[in-house]
Amino acid sequence: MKEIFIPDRAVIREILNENKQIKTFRLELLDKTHPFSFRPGQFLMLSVPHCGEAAISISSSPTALPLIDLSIRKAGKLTTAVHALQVGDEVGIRGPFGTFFPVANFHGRDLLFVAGGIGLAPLKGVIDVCLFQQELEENPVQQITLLYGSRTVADIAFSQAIEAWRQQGVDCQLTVDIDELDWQDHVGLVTDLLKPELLTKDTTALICGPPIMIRFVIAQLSEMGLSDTAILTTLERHMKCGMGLCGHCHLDGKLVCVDGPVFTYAALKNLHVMELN
Amino acid sequence: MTNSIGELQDADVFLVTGSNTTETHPQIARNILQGVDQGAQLIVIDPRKTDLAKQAHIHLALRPGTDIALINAMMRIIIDENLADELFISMRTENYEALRDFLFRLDLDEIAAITGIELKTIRDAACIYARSSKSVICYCLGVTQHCCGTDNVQTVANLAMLTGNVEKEHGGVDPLRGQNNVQGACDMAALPAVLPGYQAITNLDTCTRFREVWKREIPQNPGLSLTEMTHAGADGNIRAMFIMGENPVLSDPHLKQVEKTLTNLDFLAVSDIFLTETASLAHVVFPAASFAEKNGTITNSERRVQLCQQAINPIGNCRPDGEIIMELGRRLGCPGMDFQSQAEVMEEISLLTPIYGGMHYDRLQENWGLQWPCWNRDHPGTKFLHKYYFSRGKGQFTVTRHQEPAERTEKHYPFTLLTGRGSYHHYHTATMTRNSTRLVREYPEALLEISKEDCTKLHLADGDLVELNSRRGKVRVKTQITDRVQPGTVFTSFHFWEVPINQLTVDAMDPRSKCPEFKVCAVDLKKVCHD
Amino acid sequence: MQDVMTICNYCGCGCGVYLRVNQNRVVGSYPSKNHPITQGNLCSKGWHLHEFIHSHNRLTEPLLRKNGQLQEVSWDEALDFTASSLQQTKQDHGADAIGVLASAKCSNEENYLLQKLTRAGLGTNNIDHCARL
Amino acid sequence: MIDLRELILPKDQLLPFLRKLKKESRLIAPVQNNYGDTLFTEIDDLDAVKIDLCHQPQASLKPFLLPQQEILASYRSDNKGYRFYEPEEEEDTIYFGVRSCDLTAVLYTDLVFSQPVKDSSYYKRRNQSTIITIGCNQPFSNCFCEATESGPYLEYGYDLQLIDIGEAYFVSAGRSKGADILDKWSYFFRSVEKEDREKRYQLLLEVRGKFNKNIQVSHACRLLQEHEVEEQIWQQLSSRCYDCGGCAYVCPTCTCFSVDDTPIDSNKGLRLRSWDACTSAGFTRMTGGHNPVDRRQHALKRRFLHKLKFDFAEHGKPSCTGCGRCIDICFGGVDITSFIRLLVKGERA
Repeated sequence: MKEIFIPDRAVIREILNENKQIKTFRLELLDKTHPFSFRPGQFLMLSVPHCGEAAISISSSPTALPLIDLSIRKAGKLTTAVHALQVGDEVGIRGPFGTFFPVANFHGRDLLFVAGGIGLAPLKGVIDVCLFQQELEENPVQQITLLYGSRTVADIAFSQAIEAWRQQGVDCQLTVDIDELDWQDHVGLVTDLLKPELLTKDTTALICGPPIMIRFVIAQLSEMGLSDTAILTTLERHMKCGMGLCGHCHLDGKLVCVDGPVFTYAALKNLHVMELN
Repeated sequence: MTNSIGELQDADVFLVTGSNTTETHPQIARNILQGVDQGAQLIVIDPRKTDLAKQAHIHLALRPGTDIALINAMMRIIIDENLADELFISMRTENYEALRDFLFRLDLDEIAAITGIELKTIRDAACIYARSSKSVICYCLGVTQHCCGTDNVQTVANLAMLTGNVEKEHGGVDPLRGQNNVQGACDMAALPAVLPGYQAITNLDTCTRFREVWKREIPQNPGLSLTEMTHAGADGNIRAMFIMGENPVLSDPHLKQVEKTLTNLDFLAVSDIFLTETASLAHVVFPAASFAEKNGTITNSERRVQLCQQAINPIGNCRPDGEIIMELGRRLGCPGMDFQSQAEVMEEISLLTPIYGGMHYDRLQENWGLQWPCWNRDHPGTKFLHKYYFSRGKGQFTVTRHQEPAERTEKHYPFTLLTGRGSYHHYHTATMTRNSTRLVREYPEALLEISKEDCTKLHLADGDLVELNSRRGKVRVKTQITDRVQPGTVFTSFHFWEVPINQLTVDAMDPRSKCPEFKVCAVDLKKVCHD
Repeated sequence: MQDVMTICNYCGCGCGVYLRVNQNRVVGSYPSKNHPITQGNLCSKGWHLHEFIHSHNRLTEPLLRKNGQLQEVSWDEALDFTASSLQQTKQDHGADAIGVLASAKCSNEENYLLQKLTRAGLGTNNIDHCARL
Repeated sequence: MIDLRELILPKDQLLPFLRKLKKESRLIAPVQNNYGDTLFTEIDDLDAVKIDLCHQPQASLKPFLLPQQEILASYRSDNKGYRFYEPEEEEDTIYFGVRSCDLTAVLYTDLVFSQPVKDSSYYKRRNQSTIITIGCNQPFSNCFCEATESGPYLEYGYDLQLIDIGEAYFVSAGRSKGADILDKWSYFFRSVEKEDREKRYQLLLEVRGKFNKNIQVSHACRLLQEHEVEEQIWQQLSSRCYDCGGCAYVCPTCTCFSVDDTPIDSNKGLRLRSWDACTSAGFTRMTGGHNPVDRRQHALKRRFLHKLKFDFAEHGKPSCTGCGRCIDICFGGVDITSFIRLLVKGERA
């Protein structure tokens, strides 16, 4: 029996500076003998020498394989150590783990992405894969809208990706909490951008950000008439295994690492969830 | 302690003062809480609403540094209510009249104002304590770490003697010792003024006995206390130091002075298990074996001498402190530094230390150690102290008067800073606990406890970084809004080197015990704006 | 796996703790039920007593300051240097120019030996520990 | 189909029988040490120790099957990269004198660690273990296994079960491993007579009347399926939780763990798994400080609900096995039985 806590070796191929605190690490697995696949919304357990492991969402699309992006904000000991790594350095990865955004169900629907800060990372892969499919499939995703909030102008991450999406017809609306001189766009909370006209009868909303943002966005969407099953969000919890064993992410009888991290509002509604209360 | 820990749960009244018992002495707190569950009354005297205070029947949240005034008032009330134990006082104590005359002159309303506690609450507490014949007082460093620490202790003793709550099971005065072997270090005379077993260095017979065994003269010059050694600064008389397993750079008051003293020494040697802040200033650092890597005895708060057994070989090239000392002793030509085992050292200790007279390794292995005094091989040890006689004969009442802390709040320093151990998960300067993965996870950084009212006034949020200033220094620390502290007071621990809070504390000390006034100093605080 | 009875190294309660030893590594702490104080309970610190023992931050070699830096040396070098430095201080400034701090974390035997060394070997009463801190 | 067998082991044959077993694998049994404490101990010399079947072992089998701290892997990180290495192999081990509650806990742990993935290091040890239980004829002071349906005798799950019927042990094999042992050492045993069976039944009836504690576990489980617990109960309990984690550590069915890497030096280290307690704040606190659980209010909520509500909903049985170990060790007196009492009292009020 192979030890399940031993990660696979991966090497950093590229590092993108998304903002002062967020870097995207483009990884490639060294051992190609067994195939690796994942779906957008899933996460990996990332091992960093001497720091242990942390759960990190995959921020790229499966279409970019064999490269895998992890966008990481510098916050604690492990993430600080990751930020000090260079191209060519090795890390360990286990996974992918958890539920994913059901891209196959999005055919013919309008997608409304609402993200705050690093919360765009798990949604990024969904946007990419939808855009990729738009070119290939008969009944692709219709309108894609992104509402993205940051604290300050300097905090805006993934600008490169946002620019590329705009080129491909995604309606990207940005907002910052704190006004600055050269900022031409919207100032205020991301909920301010949530206008009823954004919603159609075929809208699915995908939300990720700080708990308080998730709470207000869901409340507003619900009020605007979006059904509970058409609201999807992804939760962040302290995790040690990613495989439903360690118990840390237990949530009212569910495990975020196995039953989540992607949940419909319908599934979360009756649980005691920090993000909703 | 005059009682045993196991006796505690059968007491009827607990008076806990200056002790955050649930966090610092969990087993004692467990016994107290079990007693409370069985119907005992719990009175807690503490400026903070500690977890134990939350369980108390009466919480006397006094203004910091007003313990003497409070307890004097309690005694006055006890006398007024005819609850004093006259028989005990006449049989076992001296100088009661002086105390009584002094107490009669007290103005109770004034004391209520000084302590900030309603007179009725003080009265209730006094009556509850005095009406029971099984009342126990537990006190800790909240009582002793004041300029008037000795007086505080005396006042507590007065209260116990006044009601006859001493010299029996389930009744007594129990100082809770902080570290695992504080009691033993004192017993073994790691103190400047006594020989092992608290024998006076000035006693000729004692010195003759020690000289006979040690083959050396016993120096008669009075020694310096820790604070006198470490606070002398650059012009102190101390030129060289050897420090074993202590971290005064972080634990002592007015840290800058300590660091200055130590860096100015001609020579500093430190023996420790980690490269502590103190060790990193040393000329020589010895890697010591941890408790798991050696044998030896330690003495707990209830005077119980217990064996620690070696579990593993020393890590790396570490050696037990005892071996390091003997190696040094041999090199310094000190005789009697060739013990083959810890048991052999204990044989010499029991020979020279009457209260340890019956402590032998073969006996300690049975019955979970022995409690001193244990005079000889046949003596069973002593469960509670002061039975039939106090160590000095009759118990002495001494009049103590309220005195304000060395430093009072004023316009520029409007907050009172309290310090202490701050969590279930850390310990002293945290050299051990911060090397424990789980304990670090549970309490990763220093926090400044502050009331909601003060936060509102200062526009602070939970977790904001603030700069704390006193006349001596400043530190930065994150806030934690809590109902544990009263408005006007803030609290933080001294566990974290990143927040060397003792740079702020005063180095005023009790003139008799030399215990520094850690508990109270005046500070100001302001929010640190992020760049 | 082996259980070794010892006394907790933290507070003054003095709990009886079994250290669980596996191949010269302490892998656990477990309370004793019969110990008169412990009675089967441990606090958070007691339950994690084993964790710091094998910390990679432990000192494992004697260190001596050379050119301002602490460097690894042999035991003999560290001990010889310490003994001669203390001797020198005593010669130049008298025994009372030496101060010794013992430890409330060390054993009775070690505290006894250290105060004996201080008094009989160095010839001073300048010894104390952190009882009041 | 497992060949279920029942035999009688005369008491004076127990030691010779164990001696044979010990020759073939590691033997772990409850041993009373010099301090009077009874702990499961690895036995080197059967004649030098006192196997104690009269006291409840202070720890369950958890410290062996899911150790307080175990090495999951070692790693190196140097100029050749970042590589992990498998830990050492485990030995065959026989656990003797295991109580019904503790075996029930092992069966629960088997389940938890088999899905959604199989926990490799747990199963490595588990697959090499043989468990011989002893039914309880005299409950210990804090026991309530009857209320949790995990004792005093067991119907299944053990490799061998011994019931003390006076002069001899009534031995049943519950799994093929146990049956194989009986086959191999059949000469120590005699066959079961009708009186033996009657005696066993009589003893079971008697022990059921001997329980000290009447804890309404299944009633509490059902209440929890139907009702939310009043906030005030959680707060009352949490205000007396002093954050020691002891309840989770002594609990045979608390399987929550942490995984941490610890360096040995600058280019190598160990990946360690250690016991964790959901009652502590750091269990759920995320990097950056957000904590989905407020410890001051809900320190004990997760633990109690997991055992009595969620596991009952999933398995039809609570994951408390009534061993009673958490009762005496709680500093604040807020163990699972005090929760059940509060809950049941609240319903009546």
